[in-house]
Amino acid sequence: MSEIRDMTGREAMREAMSAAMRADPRVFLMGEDVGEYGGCFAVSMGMLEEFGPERIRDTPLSESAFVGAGIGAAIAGMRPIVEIMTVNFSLLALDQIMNNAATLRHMSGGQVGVPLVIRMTTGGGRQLAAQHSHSLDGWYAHIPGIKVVAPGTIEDFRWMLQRALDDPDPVIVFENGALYNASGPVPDTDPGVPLERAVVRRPGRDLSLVTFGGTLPLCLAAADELAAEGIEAEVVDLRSLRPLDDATIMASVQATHRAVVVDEGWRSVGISAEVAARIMEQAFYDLDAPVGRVATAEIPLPYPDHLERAAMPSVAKVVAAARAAMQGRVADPGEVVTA
Amino acid sequence: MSEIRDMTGREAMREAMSAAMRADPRVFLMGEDVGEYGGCFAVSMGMLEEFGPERIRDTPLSESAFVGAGIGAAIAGMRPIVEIMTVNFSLLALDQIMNNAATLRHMSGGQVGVPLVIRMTTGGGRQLAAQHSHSLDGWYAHIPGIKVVAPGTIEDFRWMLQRALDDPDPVIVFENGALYNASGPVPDTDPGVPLERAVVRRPGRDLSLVTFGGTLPLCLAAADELAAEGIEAEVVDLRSLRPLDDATIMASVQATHRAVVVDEGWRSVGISAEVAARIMEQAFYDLDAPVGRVATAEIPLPYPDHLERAAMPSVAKVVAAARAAMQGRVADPGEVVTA
Amino acid sequence: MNRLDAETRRSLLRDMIFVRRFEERCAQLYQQTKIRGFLHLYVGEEAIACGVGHLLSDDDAAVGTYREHGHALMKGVPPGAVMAEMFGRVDGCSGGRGGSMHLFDAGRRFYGGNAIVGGGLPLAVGLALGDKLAGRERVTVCFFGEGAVAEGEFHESMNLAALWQLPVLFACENNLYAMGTALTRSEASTDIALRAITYGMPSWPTDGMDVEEVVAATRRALSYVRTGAGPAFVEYRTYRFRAHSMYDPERYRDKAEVAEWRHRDPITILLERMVADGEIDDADAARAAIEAEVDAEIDTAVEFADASPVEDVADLERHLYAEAPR
Amino acid sequence: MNRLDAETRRSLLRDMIFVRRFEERCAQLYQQTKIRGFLHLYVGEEAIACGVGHLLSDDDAAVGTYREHGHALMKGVPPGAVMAEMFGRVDGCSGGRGGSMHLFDAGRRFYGGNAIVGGGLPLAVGLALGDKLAGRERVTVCFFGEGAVAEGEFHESMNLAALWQLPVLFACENNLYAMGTALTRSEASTDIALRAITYGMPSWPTDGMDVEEVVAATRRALSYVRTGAGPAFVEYRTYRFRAHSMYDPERYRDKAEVAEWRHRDPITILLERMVADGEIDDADAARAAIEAEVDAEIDTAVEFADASPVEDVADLERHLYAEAPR
Ligand SMILES: Cc1ncc(C[n+]2csc(CCOP(=O)(O)OP(=O)(O)O)c2C)c(N)n1
Ligand SMILES: Cc1ncc(C[n+]2csc(CCOP(=O)(O)OP(=O)(O)O)c2C)c(N)n1
Ligand SMILES: [Mg+2]
Ligand SMILES: [Mg+2]
Repeated sequence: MSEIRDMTGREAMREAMSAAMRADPRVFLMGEDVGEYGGCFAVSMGMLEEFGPERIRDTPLSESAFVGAGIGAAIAGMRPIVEIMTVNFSLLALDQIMNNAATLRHMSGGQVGVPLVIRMTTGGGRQLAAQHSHSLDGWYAHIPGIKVVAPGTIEDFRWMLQRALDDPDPVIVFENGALYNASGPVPDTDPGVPLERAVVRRPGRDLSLVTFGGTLPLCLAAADELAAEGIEAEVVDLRSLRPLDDATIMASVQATHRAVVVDEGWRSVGISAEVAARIMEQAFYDLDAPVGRVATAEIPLPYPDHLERAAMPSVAKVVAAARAAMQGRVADPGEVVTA
Repeated sequence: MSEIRDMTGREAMREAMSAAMRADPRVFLMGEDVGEYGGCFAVSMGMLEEFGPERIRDTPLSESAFVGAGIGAAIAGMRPIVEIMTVNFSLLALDQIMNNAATLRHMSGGQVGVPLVIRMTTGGGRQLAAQHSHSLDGWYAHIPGIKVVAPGTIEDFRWMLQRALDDPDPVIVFENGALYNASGPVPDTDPGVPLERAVVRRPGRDLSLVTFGGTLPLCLAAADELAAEGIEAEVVDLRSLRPLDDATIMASVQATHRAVVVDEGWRSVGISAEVAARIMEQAFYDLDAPVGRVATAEIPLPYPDHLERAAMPSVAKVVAAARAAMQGRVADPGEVVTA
Repeated sequence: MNRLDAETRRSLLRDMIFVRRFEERCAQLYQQTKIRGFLHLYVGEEAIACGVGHLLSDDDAAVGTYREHGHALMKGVPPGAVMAEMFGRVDGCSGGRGGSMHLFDAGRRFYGGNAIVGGGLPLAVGLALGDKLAGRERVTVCFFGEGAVAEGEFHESMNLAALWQLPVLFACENNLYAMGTALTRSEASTDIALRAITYGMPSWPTDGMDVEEVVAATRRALSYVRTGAGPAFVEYRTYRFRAHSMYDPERYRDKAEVAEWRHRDPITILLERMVADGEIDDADAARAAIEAEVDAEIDTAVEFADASPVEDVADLERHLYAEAPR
Repeated sequence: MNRLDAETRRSLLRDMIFVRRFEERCAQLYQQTKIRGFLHLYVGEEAIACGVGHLLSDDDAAVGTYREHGHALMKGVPPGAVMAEMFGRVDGCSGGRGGSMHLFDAGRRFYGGNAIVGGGLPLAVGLALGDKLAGRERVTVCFFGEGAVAEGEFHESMNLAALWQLPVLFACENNLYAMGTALTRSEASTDIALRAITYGMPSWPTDGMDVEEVVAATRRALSYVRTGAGPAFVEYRTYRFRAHSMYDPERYRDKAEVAEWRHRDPITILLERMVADGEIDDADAARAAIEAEVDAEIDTAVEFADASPVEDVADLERHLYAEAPR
């Protein structure tokens, strides 16, 4: 039987990386300040000491070149984990991600695979303002040829990485910064959930809250609050944003007939739109209400705490959106902004 | 009374730029090969001769720096038109677009506006393969702080640019390459359609085809075919992808009760998802069918003509999707791939 | 020897002490959770902002980094507005929206406050291009750390400015570390001033701990830029005495190294030189007097910030696009 | 004088004529609409691919540009597979999915075919990093045009390779133009070989029209790289005789300039030297004989391409992700 330990997201990811590196000499970690500094968010603290500077490889501030170098090294047979300190800086590497990592297999007719894992910290909520608070997880899911995953539980922080490393194609792992300090139970042995599978984290009959990553804890809290009002929300953790696990989403919606999608990214042309569109396409006649969306206000995130909180998804906003769904409507902006 | 002349998209855009430069000394054009070469797609041919190398400014291959330079020059009081040769290369400039152009006004508390126009050629269909055929128009619409427009008629090629230049905020203009050689009627005087307004290009009572840019001609052709079957499709040209003109979209859908969104971009997390999600949010109870989507297959575009055509939206696919909508369902992938 | 007159020295000394005390107050206020988010202090590097700022006119523009309190103050942004910004209040120089990393003052031509390493460089090139096209004789100073030199945007911006002969002063604050990454571990070739020359612009390495050297090198560079011949580059060799940000455990450098650099404190260096030259009698007393004076000003700034209201949540979506005047 | 023996010369001569005739056939086939999309010809620059290719072993890797037919052929990709690729057929070296700009042959370690200017550079750095980490002694050659030097990715890649002492040969094909932009209008400082030195790697400017010079400089550079000391840089000074692509009206350069460079045709230069050295009696006859030989091979390649089927539309979504072997 697998033992269960409590640990933080930070510890879980560190354990995942360390275990992978011990098991496979092809795996190495590369990124800004992953070594001497111990990782910007202390995730790789101590790994330099165990694995040395060749495998815990500090890079200069050259996002495009070191992501491209990860692609090349993957092609050459390694299994690189490239850390982009935060998603905000990944825009500098987007050419390499979209034009090389995502396309090489296709345009070479299947010859050149890129078994690369890119990890990025994502999310807001720490008063880091407009250039340091992006949540582009779902936006990246637009790009065919890569896979995009986002752990929302500490168990997934511990066990998803190995699935990503086992994948023959590029996988981007979005780690919500708020979860590094969160803690949760982690089984000692791999629970073996496939990379691309969504998981129902809480069953419920009245409506489906579909979410992932940093907003999963918030949806679970909202479900508790709703339960107190007699509304039983089912919480679906997407885990994988590309591909999306349509089957799990639709099974939930077909049972509950109502859904609210919760995402920390900006609303328009984000993952919440895609989930909503798919529910309409695949479960239209099952719906008793339009699919609601709770996302971040469409502004660069402001610095002051009260404004940042007002801009981001919250338990109150999810509850308001869920109540509206129970009434067969979507919450209007007023309801969710002031919620 | 305004006279009407026929011209190509290329000529229309050249006239638009030239007229703006004659009228306002602050306007200048900058980009790769806009001058001596005459423009990669011959759009700016002859402009160097009229305006000289200071105002028709060839740049080195430095997408990030010259887009950033456009941002700076706009702040310093100029009205730059920056041309990124094609959207495929714009990924190299995305940091400047998202982290500077789109955020400066907000993070400076309203002080620093960026009256910049960025033009990019977009779209596939010319066998240019995986790295030269992106259609990211709708994906860019995710970014708050910029505006995104995409002319679909020659009239808009001629008259939209001035609206963009008049705007105090950054506007990205996506020009579908297929429209440079297309021709159409253009009035001699500004028709004065607001930048952010969608326009019904063909009225119809049975269903709404919502589209923009390169797929507008294709939807109009599909509407003709559908009319022959007795299905009257209304064609809504979005024109602006950020902001979206919800009022015009909803007015159409509330009248027709059915909609298909047609977009040359990849389907997942694209503009077609957003339009579908908004229709659900704002017109759910008016719908007699789920909103359908016709988009490009989710692969980097392949080189061979027959595969590229199979991957992209076509009249036949739009017709198939429209027929399905009339039957209260969405077309299944088989129907639209082989269509 | 690049010696300045007594009056100028006194003014630079005061400026440096002002920035130092302001930063130390920021650190305290961070502990008190009055300031939040990322806070990057400039302690040890004051000679650069003060020396460069001394030579800029109101018309000149400056672009800073996320370690830009000194840049902003020396460009004339009022201390109260800077402090209120870090408090996230409406009277902040960015209306409270930006915080420590995004100080702006368009009227004083201070254009950020940029938290993307290297992200300010293309912007500075553009500001200078705008000036050149409009026929205005102004200079744009762009501050950046030596860490930014590895970024592609650095390279593109250097080339563009040189190619187009734009009036930019590239001011590289080489404090030897980019977070925890020593320059020797990020650059194949660590002589930054030398490398700048290959873009065809004049370039000077300078002792960034000696404000008189800073002024001399900057004056030379600015006078070149003001001729319209093109950009210039100055590498200011400096050191940050404190951690990278408030979260940094500083595992990557020796305490001994820090201590050694602290002996080269730019304030002490100038103060001691003024004593040696008979311009000041008692260094401690002089310093204490200036500190008392600037502390009072800083108190006023803190009070101003504290009294400023927070923005109404109803205004959340403001400043995304231009609005009609209200 | 960097003279090669008669046998090597003969082989290089044949290679260059092969590439030349192959390209000229491509132009014809483009007119016949057998080849579509963008087609960039290498005519005039053959000495580079042939000279470099001559020195590479099967284990070495190469990364090309969108003007890469010569690179691919010299890395050993079969002409029939290259031609079939441009025809968009299943027997193409990329299964028909890539076309002219995306030739691949993983077995022969030819990694594209990259249509983003500068986009292949980080990839090459990574291939070399992979080799180094795995303890394999191989070299990666990265070809790119002088236009790529302005891109940030160039700068980042040069620094990374030098900093980490990776076995990369940076092969810059300086043909003086990037589409219509002359080097003098894109670089503040046009001595590219000199600039490469500032990344701390050895660098040689070379006459790219003289295949013997190409071999000599490349040999020197490769032997340095093979010591494990780090990357090296060679700037091959060359010229493209034809338009940038099939769409280019060539308004940006003088016919006289083109004509002048055509006098320095790498094939003629070698041929004349072989006559002078008594290795060939009659230049025209020798050339005609080789051309006849290679034309026959090219005919076979075209026939092979023409006979190859197109891919089934039902397979449209293949090759997006790895698939189980079928
Ligand atoms: C593009 C980008 N990558 C990474 C970061 C995270 N980061 C913030 S400051 C910093 C170090 C920068 O060092 P340097 O340029 O030398 O300036 P200093 O902090 O020493 O003043 C890093 C890596 C960032 N802000 N932007
Ligand atoms: C990032 C990027 N920007 C622009 C282009 C369009 N483009 C294709 S080739 C080319 C010129 C490149 O010149 P150079 O690197 O000198 O190579 P050459 O064509 O001369 O061999 C340009 C601008 C591109 N493919 N990629
Ligand atoms: Mg530094
Ligand atoms: Mg060239």
